[in-house]
Amino acid sequence: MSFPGQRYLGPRPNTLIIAVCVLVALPVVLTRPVWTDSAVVLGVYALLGLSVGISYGQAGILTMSQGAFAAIGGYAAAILTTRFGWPPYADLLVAMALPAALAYGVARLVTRLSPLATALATLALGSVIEILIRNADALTGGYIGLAGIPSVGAINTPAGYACLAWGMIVVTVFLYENLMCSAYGRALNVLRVDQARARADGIDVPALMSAGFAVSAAVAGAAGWLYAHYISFLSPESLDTHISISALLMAVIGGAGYILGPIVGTLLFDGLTRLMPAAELQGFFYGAALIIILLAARTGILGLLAGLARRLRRPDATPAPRAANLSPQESLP
Amino acid sequence: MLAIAEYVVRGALSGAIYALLAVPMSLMFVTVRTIDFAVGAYALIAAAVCWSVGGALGLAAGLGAAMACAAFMAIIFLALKRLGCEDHIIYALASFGLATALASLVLWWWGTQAFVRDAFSDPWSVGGIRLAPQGVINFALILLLVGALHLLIQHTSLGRMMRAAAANQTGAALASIPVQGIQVGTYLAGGLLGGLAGLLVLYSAGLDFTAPLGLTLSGFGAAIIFGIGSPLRGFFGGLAMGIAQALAAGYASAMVAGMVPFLFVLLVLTTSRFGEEALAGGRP
Amino acid sequence: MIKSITRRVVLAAAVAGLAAPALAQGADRGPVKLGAVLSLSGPAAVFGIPERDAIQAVLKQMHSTTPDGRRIDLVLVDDKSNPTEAARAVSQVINNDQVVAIIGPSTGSGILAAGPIAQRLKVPLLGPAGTLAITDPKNEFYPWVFRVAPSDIVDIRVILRDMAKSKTKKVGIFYQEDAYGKTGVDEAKIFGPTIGLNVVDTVSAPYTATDLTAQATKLRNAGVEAVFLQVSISALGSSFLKAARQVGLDVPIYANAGLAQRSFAENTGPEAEGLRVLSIGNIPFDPVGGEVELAKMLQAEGKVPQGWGELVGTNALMAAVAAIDAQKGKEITGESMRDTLETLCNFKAYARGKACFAKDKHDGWGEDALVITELRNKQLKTLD
Amino acid sequence: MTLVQTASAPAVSARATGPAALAAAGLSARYGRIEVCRDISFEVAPGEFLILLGANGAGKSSLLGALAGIVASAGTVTVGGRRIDGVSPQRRAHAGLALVPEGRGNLFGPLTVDENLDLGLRHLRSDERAGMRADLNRLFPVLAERGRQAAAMLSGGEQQMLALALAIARRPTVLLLDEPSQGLAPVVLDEIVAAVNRLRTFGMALIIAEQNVRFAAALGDRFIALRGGEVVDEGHPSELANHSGTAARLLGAAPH
Repeated sequence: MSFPGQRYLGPRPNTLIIAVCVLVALPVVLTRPVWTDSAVVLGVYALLGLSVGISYGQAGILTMSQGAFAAIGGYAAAILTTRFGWPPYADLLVAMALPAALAYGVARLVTRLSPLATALATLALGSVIEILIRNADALTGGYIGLAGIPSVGAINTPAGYACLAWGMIVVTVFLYENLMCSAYGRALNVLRVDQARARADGIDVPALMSAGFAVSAAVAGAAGWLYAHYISFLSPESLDTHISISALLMAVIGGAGYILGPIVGTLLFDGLTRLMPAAELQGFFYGAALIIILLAARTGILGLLAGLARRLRRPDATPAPRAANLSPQESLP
Repeated sequence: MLAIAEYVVRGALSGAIYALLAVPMSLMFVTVRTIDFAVGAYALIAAAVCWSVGGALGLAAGLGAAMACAAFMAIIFLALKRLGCEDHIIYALASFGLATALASLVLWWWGTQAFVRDAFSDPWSVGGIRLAPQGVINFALILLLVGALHLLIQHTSLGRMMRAAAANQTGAALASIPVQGIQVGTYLAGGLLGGLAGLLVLYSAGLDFTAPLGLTLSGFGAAIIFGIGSPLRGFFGGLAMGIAQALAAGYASAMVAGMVPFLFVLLVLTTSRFGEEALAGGRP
Repeated sequence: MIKSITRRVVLAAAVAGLAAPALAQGADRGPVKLGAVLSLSGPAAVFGIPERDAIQAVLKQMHSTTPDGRRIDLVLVDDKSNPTEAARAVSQVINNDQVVAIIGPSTGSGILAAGPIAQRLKVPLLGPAGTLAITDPKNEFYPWVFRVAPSDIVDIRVILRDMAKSKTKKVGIFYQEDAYGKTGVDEAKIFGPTIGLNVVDTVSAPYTATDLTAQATKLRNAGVEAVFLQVSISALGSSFLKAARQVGLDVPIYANAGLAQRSFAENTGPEAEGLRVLSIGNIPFDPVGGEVELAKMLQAEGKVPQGWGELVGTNALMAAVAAIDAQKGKEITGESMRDTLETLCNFKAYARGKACFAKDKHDGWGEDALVITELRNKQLKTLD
Repeated sequence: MTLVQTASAPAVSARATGPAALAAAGLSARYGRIEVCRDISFEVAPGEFLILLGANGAGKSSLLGALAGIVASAGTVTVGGRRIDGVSPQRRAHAGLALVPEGRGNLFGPLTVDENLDLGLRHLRSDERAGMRADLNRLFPVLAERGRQAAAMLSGGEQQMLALALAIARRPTVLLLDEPSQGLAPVVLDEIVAAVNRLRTFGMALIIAEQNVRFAAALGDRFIALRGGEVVDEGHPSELANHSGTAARLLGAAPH
């Protein structure tokens, strides 16, 4: 959808790319235990990034509550399996449905807001959810959290989780890409570029945006489900506002409008901050890297690459303005 | 009854700090249509520098440091603009990066300690309520500042240009109003007011390296309660938030007290017409 | 300038840790690798940074060699006060660096998140946190977690008993909104009544609160005879003390060990005079025995002792050192470390009190590690 | 197509001697990578009223935006002989260009009429301001009555008057008017025509983008017609009034 070589890669280029990358990279990753562990955690972050991509990149809702949605998914999984003995995988449905329902309801209230206002509304929502989780001691274990969350059925090694995580990502990308090729996805594109025109075309704008947000929350819930089963411990700090903000940053850095942008952003930025000297100055390097990347690639790393590719093909072409960059689909021949 | 009155007074005094943080937020929102996440970090930097230097010189050094950080943010903003970035989200994210970096620098240089200083020791008693003189001074100072700012914006040529630039950026450019200059000025004002808030917190409750994001969000919450259009509304928004928090702390559970600012934000955003202009636009 | 030297030392240590080849452990007496997963940024850095400083100072003093002559390599990683990062860091130091024991993570939730990994990879954690749940025998990973500080329950009991001595009946509690604050208040509500202390009201605040006068007013209106602070963010502590003075809450105030920090004592005003603070030892102001020794080592490194973070950090280190030397001549693995730790008793550490671990006792330190101090003239003075 | 193609050469030379009030050569305008005007060249003499005629989407607004510097463009633009292409809208305004965008986009809605005018007048020397204000009050008497009202509260016609007043307050040499007839009732249009024609006393050149042919014919000295971002015709407005077929062809849509 967003790659220059799209025509040669068939109708689902992003799915193909991610599937090939995962198939090539996983066997290598699985040779080193520490890479395997990182692959699972990064998989969770990448899923959260993808959920931001769907919400912000496609539905136009700048979200800062993905961590909270993931927490809801994670707690749903934890509570259902530890307290009620649900079988593995059955809790995944609840972990996705619960945040999706909440997101749909909230979105109906916030879709008419400007992106910044939406960001603040979702930030406030995330904080309220966090406070509720902390105070529902009987259900969530309060501030201490829940330990001893069982693993997902047969999958109980890091390698198994790494395969599961990246398998989930490939499936998510596939569904995401199909969604964007559907009538629904085209309507989303129209809406993001020009809301007035979308309404003139008879698109129910709030319903469409809310549905997009609900899908994004479901993906975040799945990420939380994976997190809870893998780490086996969940506390209010596990999937908090910081995670929401990082997920947003990763998506923007990679290119929120590009299907694979959030994944690229997650891998690159996490790798970058891991290479830097840590401790007290960690935040300094993190902030500096963020500012530099925003300066260098305002439209995300994939946006930068797509711009370079365009310029290589058409040397006279000037870079497109931001509005067009957020909708890369539009610029394809 | 006296008990309620006491909570209200205390809430209003503490809300004045939110009010002070709300002012740069609403200025920023109307002139640049973005959020400067680093306002809380300017407060921290000002408090830390002032704490280290001490005395009257410390106050000046603190404000200067905060302004310098804000100037850095303004440079980032200009660089982004120069590179053709018109996306206000990117400005906000860049300011978030700056806020993270500044808090980290403070942790590195000063460690985890709290910054707190005392100017007065004996509380005043007003109508049976014991109040810290610093709180009363903060309130008076902030009231004075917000009043002056209100006059500046409503009744001077500069204020007229600011309002014009906020209302219609294209029109302002056509009328050769220095829109970019005003925007840079707004970033600097954010440093000044944020820094001042930091100094006032330093001399009242105190703060540490974890404070910035919370301060920024409180300020923003205060800024939007009564509409983001003017500093005067931000002032009353800050008071309302302080009072609501104090009453919640006094009469409700910790859970409710903690949620008050966020519920305020949610309530205002979902019920008012805030930000609706986003729907009107869209076409270039 | 001191800071920049610190940085370089840390960096050098980290680089050395990463660069050193992963030598086979065992009878060839190559270096033993220890991990340290500590909160060097985020809210828990208040304790994580002193923990790190003390561990490095002691290692330097020992020339990174145990009394028995075994070389120790330390691998230091920041857990950012975040449980996910803690779990990742623990996995990293075990898998990448083949450490045989880990000091940390610094926070209770970090240890709970990392516990299953420690269990799976068979490397023990030496947790410097008071959180009760980390050594709950019901945890599947119970065998792999050892606590190197007195638990929150022990802390609460000691400070409340001191409060009870003053014939106080009605207690109000102010706590910070996190796991430390909440578990403390819950425990106090259970234990208080057994010694005649009734918790009549509790108030709380998040880390970012800028004004606590409303909270102080509520406790004053409830007519409490004493106030107990379950707080580790020193800004909240000093802010509450100011608020209490301001609203006329003139009752004795007691604080749990969270506030036993040098910067808190030195930075609060006269309102803090007479505050009773529980502490693990008292290196910053009244060091005794091993604490004097540790304080000297820290000073030699240009560090100023901050509180008890140094003590619990070195408790973990010394437990690991003792376990290594107890396995003289044997191959040292995570499992052998765990088994040996369970047999350790009365080994050398800098904190006061007698430390013992056993199969069913993973809390090494008890009440005798604690002291009650009083804040006088910006110093915490140990009370007898 | 029988009309003369005048795509690349200057359309009409200035009638007066000396530098043109405004001259554009090889001007193109783009939104992102979409080019909306191509290679447009024309001149306007001091005091001349030029009509830019074209249907919706013909590129009129983009052309005016390109002249004023609020739409990205290539090509040269001079005002009174001085190059202004490539500089900011503010600098172009200083050079003597004033634009009243579509929908009175130069107004500041929340500000009062007086405040709007003060912003327009602030570039004059202080001793000139009172005189200019008096002139404006004479030209647009209604503005004097509504001084303390917010601009957004005025009627459409009144807003158009204010937009004009705001644009001419600083004595520009060239005034660019984008569809002044848009959304206004016929009765009000007559008032606007009268007001615009009174502007001749100021001696400024005027470029009006319009699709209302009758309205245009009542204002201009000359017209050029745009279609698909290119100049397709030029002439005198009387041709439009006399041959409604010409107008229909030019606009490619229902004529007025």
